[in-house]
Order: sequence, then structure tokens, then C-alpha cells
Amino acid sequence: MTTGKITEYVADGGPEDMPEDVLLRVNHLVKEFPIKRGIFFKSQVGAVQAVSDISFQVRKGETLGLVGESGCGKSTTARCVMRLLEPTEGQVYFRREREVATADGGTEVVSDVVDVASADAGTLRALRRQIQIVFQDPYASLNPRMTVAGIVSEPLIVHNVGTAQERLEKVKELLAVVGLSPEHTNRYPHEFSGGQRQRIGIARALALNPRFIVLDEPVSALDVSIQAQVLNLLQDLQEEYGLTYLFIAHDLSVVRHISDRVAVMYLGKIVEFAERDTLYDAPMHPYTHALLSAVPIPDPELERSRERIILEGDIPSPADPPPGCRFNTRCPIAVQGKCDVDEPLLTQMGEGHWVACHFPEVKKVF
Amino acid sequence: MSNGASGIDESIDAAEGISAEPVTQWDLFRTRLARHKQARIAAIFLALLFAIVFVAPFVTCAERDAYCGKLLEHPATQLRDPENGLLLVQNPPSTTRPFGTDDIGRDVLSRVIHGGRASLTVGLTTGLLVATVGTIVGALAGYYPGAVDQVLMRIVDVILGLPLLPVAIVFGSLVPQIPVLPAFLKEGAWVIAFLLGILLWGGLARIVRAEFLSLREKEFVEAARAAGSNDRRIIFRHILPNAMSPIIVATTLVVGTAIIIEAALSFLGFGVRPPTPTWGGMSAAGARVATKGFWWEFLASSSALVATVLAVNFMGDGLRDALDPTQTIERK
Amino acid sequence: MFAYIVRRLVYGVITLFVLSALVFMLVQFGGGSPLDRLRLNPRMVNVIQKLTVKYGLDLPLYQQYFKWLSGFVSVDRFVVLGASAWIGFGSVVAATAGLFFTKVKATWFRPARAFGVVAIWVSFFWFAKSRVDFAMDWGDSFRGDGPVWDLVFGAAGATFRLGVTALSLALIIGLPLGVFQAVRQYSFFDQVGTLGSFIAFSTPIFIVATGLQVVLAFYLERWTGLKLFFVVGMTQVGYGDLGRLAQMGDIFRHLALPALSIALISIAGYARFQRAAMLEVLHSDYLRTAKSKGLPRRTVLVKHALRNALLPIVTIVTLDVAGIIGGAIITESIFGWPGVGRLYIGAINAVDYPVIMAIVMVIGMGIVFMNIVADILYGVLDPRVRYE
Amino acid sequence: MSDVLLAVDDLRTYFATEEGVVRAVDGVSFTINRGERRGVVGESGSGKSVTAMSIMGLIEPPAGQIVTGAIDFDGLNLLELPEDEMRKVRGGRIAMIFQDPMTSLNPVYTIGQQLIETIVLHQNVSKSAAREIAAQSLADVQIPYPASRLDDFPHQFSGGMRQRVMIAMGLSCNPELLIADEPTTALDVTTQAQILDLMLALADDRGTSVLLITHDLGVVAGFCDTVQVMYAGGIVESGSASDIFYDPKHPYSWGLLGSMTRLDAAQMHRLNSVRGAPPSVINLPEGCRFRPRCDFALDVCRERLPLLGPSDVEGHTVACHRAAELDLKLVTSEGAPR
Repeated sequence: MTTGKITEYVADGGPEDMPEDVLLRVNHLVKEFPIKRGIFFKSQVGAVQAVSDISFQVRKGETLGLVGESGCGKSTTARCVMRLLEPTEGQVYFRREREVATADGGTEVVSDVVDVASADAGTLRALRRQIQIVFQDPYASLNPRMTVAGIVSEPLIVHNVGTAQERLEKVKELLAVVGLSPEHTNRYPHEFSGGQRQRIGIARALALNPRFIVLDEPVSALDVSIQAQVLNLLQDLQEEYGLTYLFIAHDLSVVRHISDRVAVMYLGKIVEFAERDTLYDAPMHPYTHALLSAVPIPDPELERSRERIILEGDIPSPADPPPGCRFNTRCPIAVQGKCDVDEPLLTQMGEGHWVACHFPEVKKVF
Repeated sequence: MSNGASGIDESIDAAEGISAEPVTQWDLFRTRLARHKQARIAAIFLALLFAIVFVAPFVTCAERDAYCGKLLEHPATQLRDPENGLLLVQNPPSTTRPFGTDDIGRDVLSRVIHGGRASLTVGLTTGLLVATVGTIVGALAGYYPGAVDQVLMRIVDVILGLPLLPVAIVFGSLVPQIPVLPAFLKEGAWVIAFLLGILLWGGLARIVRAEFLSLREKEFVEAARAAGSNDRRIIFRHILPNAMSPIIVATTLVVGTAIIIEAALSFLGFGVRPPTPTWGGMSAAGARVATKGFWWEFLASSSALVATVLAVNFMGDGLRDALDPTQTIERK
Repeated sequence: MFAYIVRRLVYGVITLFVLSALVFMLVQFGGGSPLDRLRLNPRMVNVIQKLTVKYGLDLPLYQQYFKWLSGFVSVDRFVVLGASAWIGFGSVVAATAGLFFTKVKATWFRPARAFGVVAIWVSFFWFAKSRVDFAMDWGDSFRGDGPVWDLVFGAAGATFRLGVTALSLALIIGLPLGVFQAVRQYSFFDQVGTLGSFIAFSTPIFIVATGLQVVLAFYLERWTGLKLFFVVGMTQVGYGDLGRLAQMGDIFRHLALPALSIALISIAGYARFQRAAMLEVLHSDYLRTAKSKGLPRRTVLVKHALRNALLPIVTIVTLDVAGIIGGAIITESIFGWPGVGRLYIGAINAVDYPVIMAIVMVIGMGIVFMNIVADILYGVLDPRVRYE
Repeated sequence: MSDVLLAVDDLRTYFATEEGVVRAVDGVSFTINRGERRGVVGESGSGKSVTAMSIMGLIEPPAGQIVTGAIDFDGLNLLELPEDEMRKVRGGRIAMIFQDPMTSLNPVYTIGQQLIETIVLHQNVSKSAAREIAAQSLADVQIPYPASRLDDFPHQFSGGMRQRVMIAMGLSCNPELLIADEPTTALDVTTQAQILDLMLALADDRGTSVLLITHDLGVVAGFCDTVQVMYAGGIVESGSASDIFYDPKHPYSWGLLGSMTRLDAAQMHRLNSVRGAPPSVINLPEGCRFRPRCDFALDVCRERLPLLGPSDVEGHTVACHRAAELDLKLVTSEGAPR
């Protein structure tokens, strides 16, 4: 694990130098899962580092796409940002807004930066009104024993917002906003299709008027036509309410469609980070090349004329990551003695374009 | 948040795929349970049984040890029928005594009715005890992994490692003789119920723990946590309602087991002591005379026992079908 | 794997410790002193005095317990007659070690090796039985029936015969029943089988036992004059004078009813479990693969489905051992079978605590042992299982 | 090469469930030529997999039943074939690969045992010869150390490797038709590329016809010569890959293509989505099944189910009442002519 400062990296730093337009700054985040063994009582014998020292920041109003294959640590990152998992190391700074009493008896909204990762229970609870999450599986993310009203109003109840009547009104409003019939408040999740359930999940996330929503693979379990509906809805909501998204996905074409900037993860590390069009049109990391070239495009002529970069082998186990560059075991351009020894750091290659590779090279893949 | 959802995707056709009337969990449960024919019959049978066993003795004059009518009228010296000189004990079933009389002339039917009390008391009390203790322990172990879980599960391992019947026999025969125990605990059914509760909660605790372990990782629980819910709300609003089906099903199995073990103990003479009637005890008494041709007492008491346990098990099976979440009508 | 077995063993020992302490305390609190009966006789004061000292009944409870415990784990006598037993032991150890260091890369080898080792050891014990006189110091029966070890192991053989027969019956009948039910799911046969299982599952053993006794022995003889089965004991009087075939017949006529009454509930349980296991496998993806390869239905069912569906039954059977022992206790007292169960009931009635303790512990050890056997078996049969 | 290998005619496969009869496949007809790679696309519940299972004869009564139809495979009517004849076809002449490689191999047998079993069954060779063939077929799917990996169990392979084993098993008997049911859906995108490449090379090499079932239009674009689009148990459009992708004539195919986010396209503001959700397969709408979601529906669409018919392009068929008059290329996402 590198604990050294990632030089010049945009997000590196504490809360004091966090620019006004940045909403979330993840700073050297590490998440380890212990491997426990023992004959009688289990004790830790090792750790799987799901997220190894990553840093990035999300600007107000933008969508940051976090993309990678299964096991790369993107969902763990989401859960650490939400503090659904306790980060092992690192900070998650969030620029919160709160109402404070002014001297003349009124209130004003002030913003300050707090570390989600170390916030105490009360602060965290208050933060949950501003940070929300939408999950991947529309079947597992709704409590089957609760009505739609119960599910959508839960955040309101937990935060003591309004009376029961007001909450019901709010639920109906939210259902209308996500394109469901407001009449369906007393239905149970099993009565809805996958796409409709995902809309219920979005309504729940919107209930407390959050400013920041983590979208953890929100469309990957849906059929194509439904996927498009939900993506459109998410974009409309962002526009309407000025939301900021952290969009996590494995589907690079979906990420291209919705994100402003994109971070590519491999085995717990960010390997490339860039503006959307830069990343897709001029990717520099060999893993990004392979990933992009592997995504099929629904265009027969283009698809048949493309050159595929086929990676050898499988992703190594995160419990035992290879030394040096984590991609060196599968990298087509890896140099022995360099890539399997030195770990490349994220380095700026252009305006807002950061790459962690010893031999970066622009390559068009379609 | 304004209602002006301008640019929002056109609202999904309200009627699409959604029935006019909301279908509640209770509706689903009821229709599925009603579809299970044996469970329906079992439910009716158990309801009737409860009424008869717990209510009938108060509203009718059927006494527990009602003797053959003639015996009541005549002094005990006249045990023979004056007309044909036959013994008045061990009368086979007749219209006045539908289940006959036993070896000292008591009416078997009224004893079967009274004997049901021990079985049902033990079944229900043990079930309740096991459900409570097992759920609490399992929930604690499943929700708080680490030291709490490890210690509780080691205790469960030990409890489940005990040989059930031999230990129950020792308990049943010796616990009522411990001088310091309060009197009500020494009395027949209660002590058995209590002891079986202690011996049987381990299995349920394991089931509940497994449920909690898997449910606490579910996305809807994470969503509740992300909304700011505290542990109490997550346990009672989110996890427990979803863990209820295995708890209920396992509890019905425990009820059946407890009834059988109580009967076995009473049969062996280590359970509820005579003269209090129990189905197990009556089966033992009936078995002794059945090989002499007096089959009715054994048949009556054992049939009552089997029918009751069967009904409980059918209920469990019906509940399993009705509560199984995998049987939810998924629209995919 | 080794560490896993060690862990199971330690848990087993803890369980046995708790079990012995629990039963010991209960017997002391609830049972009173076994000498209480003698107290009724005023002339027995001296005898009581002597016996109290002899059995250490005047000591504090925990000292009595540890006195019993140290006796329980110590060897009373161990005599090996002749050198052949030692030679046999050496060669068995050598054979086991040899088998374990042999490496053959084939799927049949691991199970074959495991069964080979078991077979070698079983045959060794069979051989050593007559040449080794071995006993633990489990004290003497308070009822004056002699050393507890001899009592319990005299009875254990009878219970073993009954239990093994019942278990075999349950496996031979229950497993195929469940498999056929699953293969013909929802057929008439399946529905009848399920109903039958439910009824058998809900019928206590004492009812089955008494019912069989009354119908198949008593009424059958009364109505037809046929005496097919015996209802008391293991063999009839004059067994030793019978011919070999007649002896086997006699054993069968005594064994059939008690064994069947123990087995019935297990048959129902195994059938239901096997049906569920088989159905799960029948709906699995790999079975679809097997069918899509064009394998004959028989091969699909036997080679691909049954092999997988039999795996979980190992656990069920071992868990059921406690149930079979419990069933034996009841059945033995109904059929007058001179086994551990009948001994146990007698000991409880007489508050003969050395015997009670010994039997409870033997049963407990049997259960612990079977659990470990189940884990090892599972590891041998399922290639996916690697215990940490 | 244009001789027909497989001809499916008016296939209807229904399932009886407690809620009612599921018409999973309801009147499907198509043909596959030798060497053709045919893609079947559609969303979940459109009947793609059931079509494949019907061809393989894996629909098990009483729950599922092929109600009518004919499946002609190289002159054999598969629906009438006696079971032991069908077994020779299944796995020998038609092989199938399934979606989830993690559960599709029997966990208690080695890879070698499972491969050899198939080879011995269909090729009439000795066990040792079969082992050679098995090792060769593992080598063909580029599994390193094939001879020694034959003795490994499925759990010792990764997901991608298991799917290679499935392909090796499918192709070990040189089938004429390979049915691949979502073979890469459970895999990561880089693994998917490996597997598709491999399948393409092997099928090309041997001239195997392939029926590839997928919901991913991108996969079809790279892999298939011809495509059929399925919706609610029926085929709505069929034609060459370029016909379907560049000139869709059915509003559903058009909508599906418009719903796709594309790697090579900069952000469009909105995707041209198909509204609503697929109908319940138990209560199919009257008339055209796509009608409730269709922007172009007329009264006639409510009355009659449109049949798959020819269009102005040779070999491009479509099931839409308005196919002739609509020119979907002119329709933008903003407005649809009613």
C-alpha cells in the first residue's frame, strides 16, 4: 500500500483547501476486509484491500462516473462514501449546508466541510439528509414487507419531518416526480416491475431533498428499454433539482452517456481519471484501452472493423494483488523489471487528465 | 420540491401490470394458506381441539375421572353388574361411553379430553419459550457479529450437542424432586414445558441467526441505514418482519416435537404423573391392557395424540408455503 | 481439515463436560442419596456409614463430581493377550500411514482411501476384541449389579444391533422413496408418500411400537394362529440349541418389530429430506447441462442428480443418530430388549447414578463422534469442501 | 451456402402456472442456414430462451408443453423424434451453452469426467481416446495446461474459464448447430470479449451454425450475420444485421436501438426510450402485443395480431401493420407522427 502523497493529484488535500465548487472530496480512502481464521475463536490473519488509497473529488452539479469490472472496489467506495462501511483509512470530505441562527434572530444557510468518515453519530445522521443512495437491485433494495408509502416515507420518519398527513402528501408528490401513479402508496413492492421498483428507490432517495446522490449501478439490472427510461429520469431530476451524482457502473456506454467526468478503477485503484470525452476519445491507460475496446457497439460495420484488445487471463485476487502496477500481469505493454516493481502514481497528462501508468500513450479504440 | 415535473418521463401507464385493488401481504398469505387443503383442515381441527380441551370441561359436567354411571350410584363394593355379573371396568365403547372405560372404570372420552390439556400446554408453552429465547439469542448473534455472536453460538453448540431424550428423561424424573423449586413448577406439564424449552431453543436460534446474517446484508437494510435509521428501527421494522416466516415455521415444528416428547416422557412414567390424565400416560396404561384385548383406551389416546401432532405439522407445512418469500409472484 | 476436526473435538469435549456436570447435579439435587432407602432400616446405620465413606458421599458436591470424573477417564484394566494384537496394531498403523502418503490423481481415490482406512480399522477392532481385556473405571452400580463398564458394554451390543438394523432399514427404504417421489413429483405416488411421511413423522415411537406389538404380534396370533414375531427379548429360550438357520430366523423374529418401530420415523424423515434434496438438484443448471449433452435419462438421474442429492443426507443421518438412540430407549423398554435404553430406565428409577452418568456420557460421546464422522465424510464426498 | 439447417415453424410453447397459462413462445417461425450465425435479441420474458429449450427438447411436461409447431433439423422432425434418436442429436449435432457458467457444471465431477462423458457418448471412441480429444478441445478454447486441468473440479476455475470449458464441451463433438443462451451475460466485459472472440473463431473455423441469444444488441452487432428481434413470445422483425441496425422497420426494434447508450456517441440529452414495460406473459394484449407501448399504433393494431411478412428488402421481414408506410429513419426522438 502506498501511503505517500500522490503528487499534484487534484483531490489530494485536506478540507481547508477544498475549492468552493467541490461538493465531495475523497482523500486517500482505504478499505480493507479482514480475512479471519482460527480453530476456536477467529482472529485476523490477513486482509483483502478492496479499495487501496484512492482520491477523487466531485464538483457541485456534475456527474462523476466510477467504472470498473466486478471486484475492482467501486461499490465498496460507494459504501464508504455513504459510511455504510467504515473506511479503514482516509477521509471523505463533504461540503454540507446548514441553517444557523443569525444575530438578528433569523436563519441563514452556511456551508462548511465535514469528514463523513470520522463524523460522530449525530453529525452523520444530519448528513444523511444531504447524501443519499440508489442501489442496484430493484428486488433486494425494497423491503418486501413494507408498502410503497412506508418505503418512501422512511427517511422522513427517521428525520422527524412533518406530520403523518404531510408525509403522505410528500410521498404522493415524489411518486409523481419519478413517474409513478400517486395512487399506489399502499401497494407492496412485489406488485411492481423492475423498472417501477427502481423508480420507487429513486423516490426514496429524493425524499429528504438531498444534494448528493450515490447511484450504485442503478440501471444494470434493468432491461434495455427500461434502462433508458431510468437514465432519462435521472438526468431530468439532476437538471430540475441541481443534484450531484456519483454514478457507479460497469457499463462504459452508460457511463459515457450520463457522466461529466469518469474515473476508471482496477483492483482497488484509480488507473485513469479524465473529462468524459477525453477519456473515451483519447484514453491513455492500457487497461482503459482494453476495457473500451471490449465494449460492443450496436453498429455492425463499426463493430466488425474495430480492433479488439483481448486481455490475457483473469483479474488477480484482491487478497493478493501483484506487486508494482496492479495491471502488469495482464498488460499488453508491461515492461519486466519496471511495471512489476514500481507502482505508477496518478500523473497529470493533460487538462484534468490523470493516468497511473509508466508508459501512457493515447490510443483510439473505435 | 415542486410538483412541476417538467421534462420528466411520461408517467407510466397507471393501469399497466398493476391490479386495481392493492394486494397486501396478508391477502397473499391468506390465499396461499387457503390453497393448502391439509392446512385448512388442520387449522379447523386445532381450533376445535382447543375449544374442547380448554372450554368443554368448564361448561359440561364431564368430570375428569368420571366413573361409569352405575358405579357412581352404587357403592364401590358392587363392582359387578347385578344382572349378568360382569365386571364394570374395561367396558368397550358404547353409545353412552363412546370410548369405553379404562381398567378402573373411568370414562376414557372425558379423560382424553382432560389429557389434551397437558399436551397443548406443553406444546404451546415450549413453543412460546423457544420462539422468544431463540429469536432473541439468534437476533443478537446475527446482528452483532464478533464476540457476542461467538459466545452465544458456542452455547448453542453445547445445547444442540446434548442428547435430547436421555437428558429429558433425567430432567423429567428428577427436577420435580428438587426441594427448592416452587410448587407450580413441580406440577406435571409446566416443568416439562419449561425443560423442553431449555433443550429446544438452540435450533431456532441458529435459524434466526442465519436469517439475520443474510438480511442485514440486504440492500433494503443498507437503504434504511443510509436514510439514518438506528439499529432498533432496522431490527424491528426491517429485519424481524422478514425473518418471521422461518421463525413461525420452525416454531410449529418445535410445538410438534414438544408434544411428542411430553407424551413419550409420560408414557415412560417420567412426565406428568398419574392420576392426572395425559395422552402419553393413557397410552401406557392402554398398552398394558391392549394385549389382553382391551384396545380402546390405547387407540383413543394415541389417535388423539397423532391427530394433534399431525395437525400441527400440517399447519407448519401450510405456513411454510404461505410465507415463503420465494413464492411471491414475481413479475420479471 | 485437521484443525477443523480438532475444533469439533474440543467442542465435543466441552459439551460432554457440561452434560456430565448437569446430569450429576440433577441427580444429586433431585435424586437424593442412593442410600436413602437403607435409612428406613435402623439397623443399617453402620452400613450407611461405611458406604458413605466408600463412595465419598460425605464430600462436598464438586469434589464428588471430580472424583467421579477422574474415575470416568481412567483405565481400570487393560490386558493384551499375546503379541499378535500388538503386531496387528503396528501393521494397521503402518497401512494407514502408507495409504495417506500414496498419491493417485483420480476422483475415486479419495473416497476409496477413506473407506479403506475405515475398513482396516474396523477389521482390526474385530480381531482385537477377543484378545484385549479393556475396561474404564466407571465405578459400581448402586443396585449391586457389578461394575458399570461391564453393565453398559454388555447392553451396548444389544442396542447396537437394534440401532444399526433400524438405521439400515431407514436408509434402504427412506432414500429410494424420496428419490422416486422427487422424480415423479406431483404424481399419485408422490402425494401418497408425502402424506405417509407426514403421518409417520407425527407418530411417536411408543405408539408405533405398541401398535406393531398389538397388531402384528398379539392380534395376528389371535386371529390367524400365526406366531410370526416375538415381543420380548432378543432371543427365545433355548436359542443355543437351534440350528444356524433357525438362529437367524429367531433373531429376525425378535428384531423386526422393535427395529421397524425405530426406523419408521427415520424413514419418513429421510424420504422427505431426500425428496427435497433431489428436487433441488433436478432444477439445477448443471442438470440442464447434463440433459443437453444428450445423456440417457438414467445417467442424468443416477450419475448427475443422485450423486449430488446424496451429499446432504450424510449430515441428516448423523444428526439422526441421537434420535435413533432416543427411539431405542423407548422401544427397548416396550419390547424388553436388554439394551442400554432399558438399563437406563431402570437406573433412573433406582437413582443409580454411576449407571445414569455412564450411559448419558456414552450416548453423548457417540453423538460427538458421529458429528465428526459426518464432517470428514462430507469433506471426502464433496470436492468443494475444504475446511480451514 | 444457403441450404437450410434448422427450420422452426409456428412453434408454440406454453407453461401452466398457478396464475394462468404462460404463452412463453407463441407462433415463432424462422430458419437457420448452414454456417449462419443468427442472433436472437429481446428483453427478459420475450421467449428467447424457451425457443432454444424447445429446439433442444428440454421442455419438460407437465409444466411446459410444446402445443403446436414443427422443428426440422436437417430433415429430422425434432418434435416427433423418438427419445433415443433425439439424444443423439442433443449434444452431438446440436450443442448448447448456458448463461451462468458458475452453476452449469456439475460440482462433484472433474472437468475431464464431464467432457469425456459427452465424447464417449457421441463419438464411439475409447475412454483414453476420449481423454485425448477432451484435452485437445480444452486446448482449442485456450485453457493453459489442458491435459492436467482435465483432473480439476469446476470450482477450481474462474467464471471465464468455466465458460470456456462449457464451449469446449459444446464443440467437442463438432456439432452442426451451437445454441448459446446469453453466454456472456454473467461475465465481465473484458472476459466477454475473450469469450466472443473465441466462439467466433471456433465457429468460423468449423463452419458451425450459431444461434446466439442475448439482450445486448452490441454483442449481436459484432457476432451475427442475421438477427431476429423477439417481443412477448413472437418474432417482430428479422433480417440481416445491417437491415436491423441501420434500417429497423418495427417500432420496437427502432425503440430498442434508440434506448441503447452508445460508447461511440457523445452525450445525447435524452435517450429515445420505449415507454411502459413489457406486458405480462399471462395477459397478453389483444391485437399487436407491442401496441400499448407503441407510438404509431392505429385501430387496426388493436384488432389484429400482425404477422411476420416481407418488406421491400429481400430477406428482411417484419410484423407490423404499418411497416410499409412508416419510415422510421425519418422519425426523431422528439416527435412521432401519429
